[in-house]
Amino acid sequence: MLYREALNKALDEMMEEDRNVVVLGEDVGLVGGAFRVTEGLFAKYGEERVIDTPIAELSIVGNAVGMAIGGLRPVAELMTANFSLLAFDQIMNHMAKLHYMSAGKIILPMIVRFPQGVSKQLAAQHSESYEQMLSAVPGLIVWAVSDPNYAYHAMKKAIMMDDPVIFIEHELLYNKKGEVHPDVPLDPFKAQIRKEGKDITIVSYLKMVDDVLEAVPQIEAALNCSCEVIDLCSLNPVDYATLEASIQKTSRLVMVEEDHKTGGFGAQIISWAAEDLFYSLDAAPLRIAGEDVPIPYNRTLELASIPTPDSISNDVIAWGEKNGL
Amino acid sequence: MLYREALNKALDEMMEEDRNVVVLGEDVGLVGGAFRVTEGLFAKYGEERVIDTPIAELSIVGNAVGMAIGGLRPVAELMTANFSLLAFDQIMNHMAKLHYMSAGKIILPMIVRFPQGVSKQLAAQHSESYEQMLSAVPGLIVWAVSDPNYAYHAMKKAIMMDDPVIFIEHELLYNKKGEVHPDVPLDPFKAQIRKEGKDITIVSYLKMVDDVLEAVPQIEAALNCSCEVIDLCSLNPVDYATLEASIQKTSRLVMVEEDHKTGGFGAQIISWAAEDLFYSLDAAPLRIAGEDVPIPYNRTLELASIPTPDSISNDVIAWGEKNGL
Amino acid sequence: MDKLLLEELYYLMVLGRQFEYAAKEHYMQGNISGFLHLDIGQEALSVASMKAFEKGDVFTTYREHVLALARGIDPGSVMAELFGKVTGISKGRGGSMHLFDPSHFFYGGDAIVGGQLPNAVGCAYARKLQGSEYGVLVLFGDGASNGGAFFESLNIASAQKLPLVFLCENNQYAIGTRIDRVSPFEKQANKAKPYMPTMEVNGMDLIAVYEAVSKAQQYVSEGHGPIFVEAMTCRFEGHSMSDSNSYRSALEMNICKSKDPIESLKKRLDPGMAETLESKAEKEIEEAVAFALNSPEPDISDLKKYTFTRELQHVVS
Amino acid sequence: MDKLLLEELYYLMVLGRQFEYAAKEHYMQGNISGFLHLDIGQEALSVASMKAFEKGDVFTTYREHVLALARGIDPGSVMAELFGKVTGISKGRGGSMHLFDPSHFFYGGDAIVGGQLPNAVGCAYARKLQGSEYGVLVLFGDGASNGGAFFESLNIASAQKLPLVFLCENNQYAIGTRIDRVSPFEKQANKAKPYMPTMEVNGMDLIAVYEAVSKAQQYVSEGHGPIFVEAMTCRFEGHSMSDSNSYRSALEMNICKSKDPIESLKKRLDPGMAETLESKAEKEIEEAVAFALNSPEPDISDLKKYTFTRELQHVVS
Ligand SMILES: Cc1ncc(C[n+]2csc(CCOP(=O)(O)OP(=O)(O)O)c2C)c(N)n1
Ligand SMILES: Cc1ncc(C[n+]2csc(CCOP(=O)(O)OP(=O)(O)O)c2C)c(N)n1
Ligand SMILES: [Mg+2]
Ligand SMILES: [Mg+2]
Repeated sequence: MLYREALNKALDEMMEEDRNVVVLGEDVGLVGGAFRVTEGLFAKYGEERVIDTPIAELSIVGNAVGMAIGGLRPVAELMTANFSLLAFDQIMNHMAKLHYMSAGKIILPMIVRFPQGVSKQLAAQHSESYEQMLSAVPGLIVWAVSDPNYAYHAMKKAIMMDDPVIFIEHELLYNKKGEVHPDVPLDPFKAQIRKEGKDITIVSYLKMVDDVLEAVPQIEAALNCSCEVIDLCSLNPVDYATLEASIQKTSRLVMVEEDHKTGGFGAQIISWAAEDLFYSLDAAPLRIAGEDVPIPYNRTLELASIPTPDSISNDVIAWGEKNGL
Repeated sequence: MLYREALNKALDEMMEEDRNVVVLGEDVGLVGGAFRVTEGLFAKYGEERVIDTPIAELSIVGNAVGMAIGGLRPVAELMTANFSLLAFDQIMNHMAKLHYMSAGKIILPMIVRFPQGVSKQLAAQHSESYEQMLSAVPGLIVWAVSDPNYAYHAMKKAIMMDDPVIFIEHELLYNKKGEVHPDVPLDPFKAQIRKEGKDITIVSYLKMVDDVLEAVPQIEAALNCSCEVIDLCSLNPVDYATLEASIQKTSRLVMVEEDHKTGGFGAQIISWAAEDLFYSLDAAPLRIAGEDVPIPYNRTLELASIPTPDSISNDVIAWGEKNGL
Repeated sequence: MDKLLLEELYYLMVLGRQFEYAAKEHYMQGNISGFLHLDIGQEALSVASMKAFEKGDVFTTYREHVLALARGIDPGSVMAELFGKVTGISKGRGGSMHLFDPSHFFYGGDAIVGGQLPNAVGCAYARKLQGSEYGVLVLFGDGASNGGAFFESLNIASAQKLPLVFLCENNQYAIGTRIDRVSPFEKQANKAKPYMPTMEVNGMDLIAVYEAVSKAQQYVSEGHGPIFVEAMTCRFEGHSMSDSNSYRSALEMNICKSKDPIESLKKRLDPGMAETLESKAEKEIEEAVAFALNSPEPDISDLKKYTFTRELQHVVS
Repeated sequence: MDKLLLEELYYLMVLGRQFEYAAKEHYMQGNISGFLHLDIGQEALSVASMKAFEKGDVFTTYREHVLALARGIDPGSVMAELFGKVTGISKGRGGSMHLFDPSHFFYGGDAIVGGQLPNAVGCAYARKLQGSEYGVLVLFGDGASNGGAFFESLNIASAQKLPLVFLCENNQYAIGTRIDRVSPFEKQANKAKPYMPTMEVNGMDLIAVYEAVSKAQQYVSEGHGPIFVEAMTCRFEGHSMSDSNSYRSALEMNICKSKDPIESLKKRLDPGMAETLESKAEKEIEEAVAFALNSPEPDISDLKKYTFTRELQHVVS
């Protein structure tokens, strides 16, 4: 099943089960969504539950907050991460805080989902990653979806939960194939070990997980070592227990993310490890991330601005050699 | 001179010198600003250059971008950091990116300034800190203003520079007193060593610098050591050279910030040190920051949610003892 | 208007005024902190709109104490909230600007100017879907009517024909900025005219507000879509306790205060009854203050308790 | 209208159409990537507005190739930008959606729907302060007219009486969503009426657009404040190359294409002249494509070059 189909299946099943579940966003209805995630739902559930909205992101999120207050369970789609900036007030000042400020009286079972990241030459206003901002907001659950099975289970759980969820997808993953196991329970809060290993813990999430897995054979061959690859899945809260167990085993930590390096999400992971596991680390940790530059249109520059399987293996190998691996 | 007076003096001098400098924001004109930073300017320069705006933060920043395109040098005030969220699209998609996307053809000599942080019981929607988000945006210069002298020099330089600047003030510092030396040059990009020492490097910025300085005597007495206190001043770019020199000397790093710990700005500093100075560190670095919770109204809870001089000294002492200092 | 109702409304206005006086006093004594926005002068609007819209959902701003009381929320729990006590309506987490009580259909206190508007639109959407007959009322100031959230809300509510009453509390000021200095209009209903019917009402006249809001609720409950009510009003104090009110002349303040809605209504009541109601209100506020004073602080170990729902307490420590 | 001008405008429309055909072809060949929004069908609006507003500042969206050409920007540098070459107008950093040329008063390409509106308002403020007589023109789609940035801009431009022409390119669609499904109006001028005078014009009629925009510039340059022009138009292709256009029926497309502005104008020209202009345009586009094809890529070591101005290159490495 494709990643977008897994999301669609989860939405469909939940809409079938609970008539309070509604979907809203630009072009989500009649045309089935810019990335076809909501395809077929409009025909099946009607325009009152699959709502085409105007281009007004502040209202899309703000209305979803109000719908949740009114007893619905809205799933709001924003076409691309960059447009979420227009809704940051509703996301951070309202969606994230109303439960706390009301001492639990207001409950917001809602989701804001969007794709992010560098796709292919969409340039600076359509290529950003915002997990570093959103995962730092107390009150929001933030999940980053890297494959169809996780997509399916996480979407269902996100709809069922009473807490507000930021659900991050990646533009380049919608057509990713993978098996979906509806009957095998999956806890979306848990990090997933995508590959076991004993010498280096490589932590990543979203599309970079695939790039890391592609880079690993070269790394293992060059350094004569084995890598453990962890997909964080949940960016807030982070499953530190799984990370810690791995790092205790390998004593070495590499963090890979697509976003600009300065102030990127990975800083939190490296910082946590430096504080809490300093004496377990045998080498300086390594962070591989995007360059600090607005994403350029030109393809060569664009690829130079983010990690690729090649740059990942080169960077890890150079680091390994320098650190006596 | 008070901090707010130093800002006012810098604005006044620059408006006098260059008629392209304009000020805009809510209540900045007739009533002189919520924190009196623009007091007197309306009377002196008139309503065309000291512009009272409607409550429309997206437009305040978006208009400032357009004014800069049109040849002015606007200084936009947002009343509080939380409201800046409404302008994040204009800040991140426009102010930060137009110079790059136009390959340097569009130049944006502009400032967006606002106070942030926990003041006294203003609750969750008026107490946030956003440097972690803003300092991670390529294309923005971000300065955090901790005293009157820096305020004066940084404001003048920010107005003179051709790059867009996020100018962060703190609600509790406006009445802070300090000497201003207009004739002694000061480079706002440089971190400032507020106190020299040889055993622990304590890095901070904005209001926390004062809290750290207040905590230091207890720390030094309890651990029988000396602390070097660094005020970062510039959060993007960071003056890593000054930090590195200090850490090479002390071999120990403590980072103190007011914002929520998870994903806070300090993660970047700790992460940088762990990557680049791992083998120079004699102890696990320590990060002291706010709790991961929306800021509560109740004063006891509010103070429990952020570092205070007491909690800083307690945390550093406990860490020092644990790490054999 | 029914005499009993009139008395109740008078009582609520006086209760509100007394509450604000007490809040002001305790702010100056240091028992209340943060931003405190008093509703003194605007009580007719607050009380009448809440009673007229008793059965629908209400969204509003930070200037909300009197609204909460008129909604039927216990003054003790509101005062305790201002004191930051755990017995407060938001358990001391929210303070003056963040009062919420879903059991009274009160989703009150937003401290982001205009922030409540998209939320009210969403709730109205839910009510329409659920076939509820009462609709939603959203209050906001003249200042809020310059922000994107307001315009988007007019547009969406109109496009979707939502059961939503927009009630603009036009006191002509956004803190120190007079509305006509930053908006093309003094009357904000001009902005709503393309989208929905509009009504104008004297916000200092309790009965007029009551009738206008009743009519408006009737209108939205019949499925015609949204409606806009503009109430011209006047606040007697500064914007908040931090505001010196220096931008309004003595003359302007005198005219403003001459329209005191409590004085006006009092003339229509039996003097004995007015006095009885006043002492009853006074007593209730005294009790509210005593309750607030004697209530305990929140437990510091509960600092993070409401960051997420109980289901996730174990996930997020 | 002057014959020479008419011929120039015809030439620019044909040049634009040819440019778009070439861009489409090279997109399919893989020489152009990202989002590519073609202006085919809307050329009358693009060309006439640019020429009528030749002397003022222009802000627009991602659908901007023809605007840039009509502005006088060299087709080669626009095509090279689409190819991501260093000879492109934005040196390959911006691509199709981000063309800028201050020397032609063109502050083009915003890929955030509505994002250019507050910028245009700010620029109009600057022009007013500077006493410029030309004013500012901002183009935006029907879809943009539902967003907060649009409404705030109407309100501020009106309150400040700014020399700003709002030009709504109403092609009735925001990607696949027809405007009347999400807005209470098909004509967006309804939203502007409270704030400023509005004009409606057939956007497929080049002369009508030219006259309307000329009149609008005249109006703003006389200091009356802003004005709103709505041009009804129709795009012949999908929203972008990624859009299948499946939401419009064949019938609808036929009606749309029957209004081709190039065909209409051609009838008014001397056939020989039309052909001469067409081959001239064809040749110019051929040269533009050749230029783009033969141009070098940006130097990878310059990746960060324009993050900050030159002054700060040493500070920020
Ligand atoms: C988005 C936002 N911007 C600015 C503020 C600061 N602020 C608080 S109240 C206020 C004035 C609001 O005026 P109005 O809407 O007329 O309400 P009133 O207080 O007069 O009832 C301002 C500017 C805010 N809280 N939120
Ligand atoms: C803020 C924002 N939201 C969503 C998008 C995605 N998007 C790009 S173009 C578009 C439709 C715009 O329609 P309209 O304004 O009518 O312009 P047109 O393309 O028809 O000229 C959308 C939704 C965007 N670029 N920016
Ligand atoms: Mg007001
Ligand atoms: Mg359109």
